[in-house]
Amino acid sequence: MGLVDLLFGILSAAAFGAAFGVVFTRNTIYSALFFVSHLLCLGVLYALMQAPLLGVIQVMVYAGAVMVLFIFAIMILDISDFEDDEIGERPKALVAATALVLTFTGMFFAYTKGLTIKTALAEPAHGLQPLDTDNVVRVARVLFRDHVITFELIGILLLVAVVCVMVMAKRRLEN
Amino acid sequence: MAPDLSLLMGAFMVLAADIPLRSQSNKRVIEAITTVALGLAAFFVIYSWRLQTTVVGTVFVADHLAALSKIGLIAIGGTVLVLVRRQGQQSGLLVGEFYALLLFSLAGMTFFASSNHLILTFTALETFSLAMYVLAGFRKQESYGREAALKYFILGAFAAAFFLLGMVLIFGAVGSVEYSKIGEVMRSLPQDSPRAMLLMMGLLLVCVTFAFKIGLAPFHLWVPDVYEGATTPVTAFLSAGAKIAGFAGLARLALNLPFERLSLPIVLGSLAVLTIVLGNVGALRQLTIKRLFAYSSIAHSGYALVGLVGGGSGGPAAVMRYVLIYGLMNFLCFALLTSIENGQRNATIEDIQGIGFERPFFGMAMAIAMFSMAGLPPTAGFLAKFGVFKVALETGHTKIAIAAILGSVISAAVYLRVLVALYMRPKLKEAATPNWEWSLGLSVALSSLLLIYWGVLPGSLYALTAGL
Amino acid sequence: MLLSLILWSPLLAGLLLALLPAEGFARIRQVALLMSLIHFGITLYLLRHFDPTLASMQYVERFDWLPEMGVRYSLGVDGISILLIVLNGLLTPFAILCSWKAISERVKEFHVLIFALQSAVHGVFMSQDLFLFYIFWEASLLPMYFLIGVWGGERRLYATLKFVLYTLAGSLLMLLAMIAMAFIAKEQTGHLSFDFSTWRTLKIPLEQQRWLFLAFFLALAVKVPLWPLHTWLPDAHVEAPTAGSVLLAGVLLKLGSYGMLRFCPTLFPEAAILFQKPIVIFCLIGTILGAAMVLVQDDFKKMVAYSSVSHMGLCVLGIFSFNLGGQQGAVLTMLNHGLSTGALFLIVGIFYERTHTRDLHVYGGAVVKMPLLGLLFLPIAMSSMGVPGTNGFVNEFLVLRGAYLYQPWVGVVAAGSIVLGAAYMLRLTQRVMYGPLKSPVMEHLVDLDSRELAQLSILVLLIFLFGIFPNLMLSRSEASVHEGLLLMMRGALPNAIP
Amino acid sequence: MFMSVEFALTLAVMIFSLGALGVMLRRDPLVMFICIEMMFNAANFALVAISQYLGLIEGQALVFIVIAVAAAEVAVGLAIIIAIFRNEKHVDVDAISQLRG
Amino acid sequence: MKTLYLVLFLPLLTAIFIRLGGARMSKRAVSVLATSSVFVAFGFAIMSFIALSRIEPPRAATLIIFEWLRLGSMSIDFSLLLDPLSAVMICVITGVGTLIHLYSSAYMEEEEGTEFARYYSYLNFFIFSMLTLVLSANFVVMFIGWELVGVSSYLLIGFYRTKESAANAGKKAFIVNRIGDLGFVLAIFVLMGVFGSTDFNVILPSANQLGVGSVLATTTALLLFMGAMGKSAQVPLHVWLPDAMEGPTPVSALIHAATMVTAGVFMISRCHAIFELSPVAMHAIAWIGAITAIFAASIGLVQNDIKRVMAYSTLSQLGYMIMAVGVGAYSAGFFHLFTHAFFKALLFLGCGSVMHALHGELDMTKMGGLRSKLPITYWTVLVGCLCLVGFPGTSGFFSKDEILYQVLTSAHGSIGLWMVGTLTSLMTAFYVSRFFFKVFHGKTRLDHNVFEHAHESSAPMAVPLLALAVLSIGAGLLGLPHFISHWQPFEHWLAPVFSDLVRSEGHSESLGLPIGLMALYTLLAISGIGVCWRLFANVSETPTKIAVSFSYLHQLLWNKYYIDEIYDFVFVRTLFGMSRRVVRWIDQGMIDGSIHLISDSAQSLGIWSREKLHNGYARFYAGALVFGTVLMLALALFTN
Repeated sequence: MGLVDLLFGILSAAAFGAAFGVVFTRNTIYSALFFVSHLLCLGVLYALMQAPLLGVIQVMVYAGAVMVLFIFAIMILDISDFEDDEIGERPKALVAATALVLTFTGMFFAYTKGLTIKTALAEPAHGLQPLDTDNVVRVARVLFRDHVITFELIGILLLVAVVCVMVMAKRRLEN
Repeated sequence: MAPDLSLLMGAFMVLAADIPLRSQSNKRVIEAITTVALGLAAFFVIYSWRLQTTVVGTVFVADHLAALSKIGLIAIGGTVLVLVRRQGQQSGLLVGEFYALLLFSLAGMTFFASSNHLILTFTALETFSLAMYVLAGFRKQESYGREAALKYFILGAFAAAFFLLGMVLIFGAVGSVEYSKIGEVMRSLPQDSPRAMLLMMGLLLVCVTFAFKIGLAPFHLWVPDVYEGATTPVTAFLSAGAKIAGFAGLARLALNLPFERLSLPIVLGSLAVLTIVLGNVGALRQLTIKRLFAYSSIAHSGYALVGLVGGGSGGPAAVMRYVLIYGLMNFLCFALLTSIENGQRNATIEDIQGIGFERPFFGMAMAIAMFSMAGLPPTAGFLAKFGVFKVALETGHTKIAIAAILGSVISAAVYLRVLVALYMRPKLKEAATPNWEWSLGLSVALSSLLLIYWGVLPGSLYALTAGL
Repeated sequence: MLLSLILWSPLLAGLLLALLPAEGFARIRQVALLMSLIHFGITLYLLRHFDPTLASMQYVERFDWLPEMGVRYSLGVDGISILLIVLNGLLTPFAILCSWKAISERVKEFHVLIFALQSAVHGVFMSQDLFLFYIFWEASLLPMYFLIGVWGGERRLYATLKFVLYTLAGSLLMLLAMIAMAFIAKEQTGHLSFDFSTWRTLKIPLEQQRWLFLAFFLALAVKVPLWPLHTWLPDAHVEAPTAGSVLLAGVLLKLGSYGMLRFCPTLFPEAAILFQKPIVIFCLIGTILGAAMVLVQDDFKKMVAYSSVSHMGLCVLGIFSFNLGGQQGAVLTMLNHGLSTGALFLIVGIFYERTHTRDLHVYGGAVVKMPLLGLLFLPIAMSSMGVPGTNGFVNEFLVLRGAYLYQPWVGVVAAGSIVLGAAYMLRLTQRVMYGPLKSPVMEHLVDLDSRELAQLSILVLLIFLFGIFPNLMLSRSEASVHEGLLLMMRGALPNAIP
Repeated sequence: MFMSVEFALTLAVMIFSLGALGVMLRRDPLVMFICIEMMFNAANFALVAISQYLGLIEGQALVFIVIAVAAAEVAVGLAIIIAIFRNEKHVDVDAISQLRG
Repeated sequence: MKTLYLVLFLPLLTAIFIRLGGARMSKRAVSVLATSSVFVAFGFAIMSFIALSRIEPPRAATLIIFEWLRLGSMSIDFSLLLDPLSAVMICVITGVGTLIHLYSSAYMEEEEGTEFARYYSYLNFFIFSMLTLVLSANFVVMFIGWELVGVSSYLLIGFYRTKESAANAGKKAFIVNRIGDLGFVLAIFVLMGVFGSTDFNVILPSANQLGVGSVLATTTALLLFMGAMGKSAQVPLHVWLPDAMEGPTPVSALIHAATMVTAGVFMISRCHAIFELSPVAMHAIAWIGAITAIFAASIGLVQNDIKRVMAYSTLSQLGYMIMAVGVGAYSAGFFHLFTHAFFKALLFLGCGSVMHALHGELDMTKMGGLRSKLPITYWTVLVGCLCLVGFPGTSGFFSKDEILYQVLTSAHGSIGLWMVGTLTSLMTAFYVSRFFFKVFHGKTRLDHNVFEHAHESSAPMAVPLLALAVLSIGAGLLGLPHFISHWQPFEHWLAPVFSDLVRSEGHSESLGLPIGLMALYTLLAISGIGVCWRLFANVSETPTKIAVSFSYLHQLLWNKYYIDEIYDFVFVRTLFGMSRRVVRWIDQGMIDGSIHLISDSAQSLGIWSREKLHNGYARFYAGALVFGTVLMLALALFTN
């Protein structure tokens, strides 16, 4: 077990713990902060998994921009004192959590026919260079060559989002 | 890609025109732009009708299925315009943003229908979904509208997450999420190998989202709430548009993937039967007309799905016919609803009680719509149902067909109840008075006639779907 | 094109009627009556030029309709259907006449629906393509749905929904079976087909035949209605307006028995023989229980309605006796039941218009006030209980003989219905016509007016005519019935008959 | 040991289900929405792991796209939530249940 | 032979004409028209009879009117058969019919014009039906006539249709007759199955095909006899006949004494070839006849209603006839039918005359001493009574004697039957004379006013009485016992019909037995009359005492063995009770119940989905989504 591997394990545990925290803290703002840490952990994990570009984007876009939006919204609505009742009954919630997680994971294992998930995956391509060499270039190549239409559509999607936000945010639509 | 792009261009134009024109004339211009965009898109679809399938960058195909669903979607867009003309003022829909979002979401749907790659499917799905969330909540001054938007959004996003997980699993099992590659790999794998199983899990998760969008039980719970909360033209759009797009997507899956090799027929069949039953019994006791149509929309999703249980051969054609006819019936129903809607209150069955004979046009159109919805000859609704049952039997799913057909009996009870109210009960004091704007009246007349025409001479409809 | 003319002319007449101003009730009625009479004339023309010696379809019209599904617009008549077409043509003027006073609201719509119903029923009898058959079959539901629902009695909504849903549940199963048959046709002939003549040539394994047969049979049995699927009938009859009852009993029930005679044995011969016994038992139960149930009804119309259950049970018994006599008797039953029960419903309507009640407790002694009706009531009642000299005797005789030929005990049990039939019909006659005048309601009865007199006396004349000269009808249907039986036997016992 | 595709996928599925649970459990719409984002992220995480295992760069491109879509969705979602809770004083999804039946 | 058309259709046409137009004609015109039409028919019947007699034996002529029904290769014609049997019958029917028509014109004169016309129309229709029955040349036509006779009897019994009891009686008669008809029609099916035809000409000569003594033959015979039981009112289907007295008295005379009720005897005689095949059936028939005879006679002993006494006496005499044909003595039975037609019609008309004089009084305990007031009636009824009792020299004496003789000596007969018959004969003497003395002799118990105003009726009523009285006496001459005369016109005439029967016994072998028997019967008749004279000719306490001392027996007889009550309880109530239960339990409970259950469960599923499923909570919807997903995955997993 190498150092990287250990790091991976620790970060994974942290990500899971943070996720747990998101669901089980009563306070909205704590949930948001747990989620930020969850995202940060994931960002590092991405970097560890030969995806440095995604790691960076994860930290910048998700943990940065998106979460700022969230916290902004929380602050605007001034709902920090709102506390969930259900979460108040932690034992019950915990049982539910365990049950659902186990069900889902169990279902997943049932489909992959056991814990050796590898047999359920496609054959890995051998002899290629690791993904983190020329990572940005290669991602960009896929993105702008194979998925150029999708990429363009994302642009539209963002525009749609802008219009949507505008509609929802304006006080009255009629002149 | 021309039709999709012309819709997008239209949306841009609307947005652009909306800024300088802040006067009353604005509405006219924007409506005109939208109409032209729709017309142009329709023109491109028809122009390229007979062309061979083209694939753009492996993710986008313009084939027959896509063209068919696009023409349907454009028609739905047109009908929404008609409904808005009658009702836009009172619902606050006569603004540039509405038209822009309408066109955007239509474009999203056309992309969705043309997508040959799960990631494009996902993006397109999100595009039209985002627009729809907001359209549903367009009446945001009212709590109903806001509630509809919130429910639709949270559940929609939730369902999208399942899509995503499913896509990932498929990627893991296949190494790609291009439909044709998935299909290839699937055919090459033995049915109970772990890879095939994982693939199936992914596929099922993807299907959850499709099912959510088209309102299949048990993923249908949002449907009546959102439909009721949205303004009537938007409801019409949500039910017909999402259905055409969603079923086009499912049909494309069916065309590419060997459904019969998985246990999908059983799963889809159970979903279909459950949907039919829950949709119809849910509608049995509804008083609000819009909610009733919402439940009926659910039930119709179930019927359309019956056509897909057997997979790719013949199924997609039957399903597309079904949803196209459903779109027509749906428009007719909502147009009739629009015609009696005055003010904010949702019309109930009691409002139309006993007015059938005094308002023969309204009554006849409603009767045709209801008979067609119930699937009684000689209306197009009968042929639509006939088509999907035929496919189910052809592919050997007799039990599903029988269950679905027994569900039809309940549906007959639902729709005949409307006619009972309309013709056979005494008129109440506050009965509604249909109010026709010319385009609405004309389109109601045309669509009623078309329902009968297709019921008697469905040749053209069959020609449309030939070769699927 | 004669058949198309007969098929569509009522609908056209209905559309024409729709153009008339809605206020002129009298004009609407007159025009409707005139058109229905002209139409009846056309059906008589058809009857006259029909060649009874041929077993095959005549006046065949065939066009491709939905080539994608192998559906054709294909019409034709043989000896069985032509009689029913004429019956349908005959009863419509009666339906219009008996509504002359009874229907005073939405007169135009009423007549349009009557005509629509006539077209649909014609369509069922003429279709040689099963898809077309099914379309007309379902289409015949809708006018009746409105006729009961709009112009019916107090519980009309319950009755009309029950009627439609009951029938629909059955017929949808038949639809599935039809689709399945089309695929079998595709397997064996290479293309989808709903054509009856094609279907007759198919060789279907028994396993499949069973289910197809049951699906067909159930749908038809609901319509007939065969016990225990009959409970919609009393409700529908009781609530329907007189014209609705006349047409319901007169022609709509015949759709079921016609379908049984035409399709069940010929398409699924082996299954038909397999299920012969249980079906016969159900018929017997229906015939006997139906008659027994008439005895204890206190509602005039319900009595007549239950008597239909009994009579139609006999009709199906005749069909499933699978011999010439029985089936000929069944054909006659269809026609005669149309005449006699139609007439009985007319009488119910005549009384209801005067008394506004159907409760037999207040009836009695009507003959004092209505001697003319007394004169005409008797032959109708006699026809219903199958007294010789009236048409009812011939069919009962033939059906019972057919049942006896199938198995003697069946004949014996079925013959019990002639006793029960007499019992309930005489009881009905007595409770309505005889005895002292019991209630003030009956004091104000007036005798038949000329319109009612004309209706009933025509029916009575026909009752006698077909009772004395049954060959008039039998000779027309014999060849076709014989052909159907032959086909069935060939299918069921391929070795026995060359 | 940890850095294997099995571990990553299992973790992803667990986080995904935790997120789903959060949506069902929490009544605060913002937290519900955060949970949905968590589900998206779990899927992304799995995708990255798979693409590393398979050696396919396309997986990373897909993640890129998903992040962009998610960002757009967040914008719209927050707008809707804010539009609602500007009018209602309390923040409780269960209170938003006028439409029913 | 074409005259048969006239015989047959003249009454029918008159019936239709009077029914449709009679209301506008005067009563006189109606009665004249109707009576003359039957009279003319009678004339033609006589002509046919004579024409037939000119034909060489076997005397039979068939007349096909039209093809009634064709079924494949089988064809059923509406055809007539004139042979000695039917020739006698048509003469009796039209002859007695004419007299009754004539009588009715006076008897019914108080009816309104329309009712009067209706009466004659029904009466003529009955004549037509009865003629169809007897003239039929095949079983189907016979059945047609058979049923039509039932119909016209129904109409005539229920003639006073505003009277509930009359309507009930008509209904009862028809339904009971239908039970018999059921057997008849089944027998026809059997015969059609065996012979492929229904023609008498085909079936009867080759009846052996059924197999001598075979189950098939027995079944057929018994089924046919079931029909006869209905029409000829044999136990246990006799219940309708006493009630049938609700009809006008001339109707009782014509239908329920002279013609219709003898149809059974006629039919058995006609089909004797079939009955002869089955000794079992013959025994059953003979015994049923015997039981009916003694059973009805015993009831007749205590009845007070004069028409009912006549009705039970008719039943009893019918029992004799059936017993006769049951032992194979067709000629004898038929002869009794013939004579009985006259004297019983006479008796009924006499009763009618009494009723007419007393304004509808029927209770003999309230009569008495009418001899002086109604001389013609008295003397004619006396003749009828003597015939019925079997007083030597009357026709009844000869015909009954012949029957009892045959019962004793025939191969099918037995001493048991004979004893029953003889006992019945004694009872008959008793109740007939009781009737006679109570009505005509002694002191009158009538209301003074009524008694004073009672007077002999007009000529139209008197003439038939006289004519029938003459015939009752004279008819005996046609069938004198063999040892008295070798001139046997009746038997000789019928011989061709029964030529197939091989007689084992001769008539002229010994004189001792017939003469001894005759003496016995004479003794019995006289002693019966004598006892009655003592008991009833004058008012005395003795009958009451007897009744009291045998009160159980008296009650039993007075209540007609409670048969009506038993039937009502066992059949009618059971049927109605069962039907009500069927309606309530099966129709409404099970069938509609399950239909409603389906619709209710759909409705409640709808309510459930509305309240529990679509509850408005977004979180619940999300949960349903997850739940649905898990279910879907599990389903796919397990079905893969």
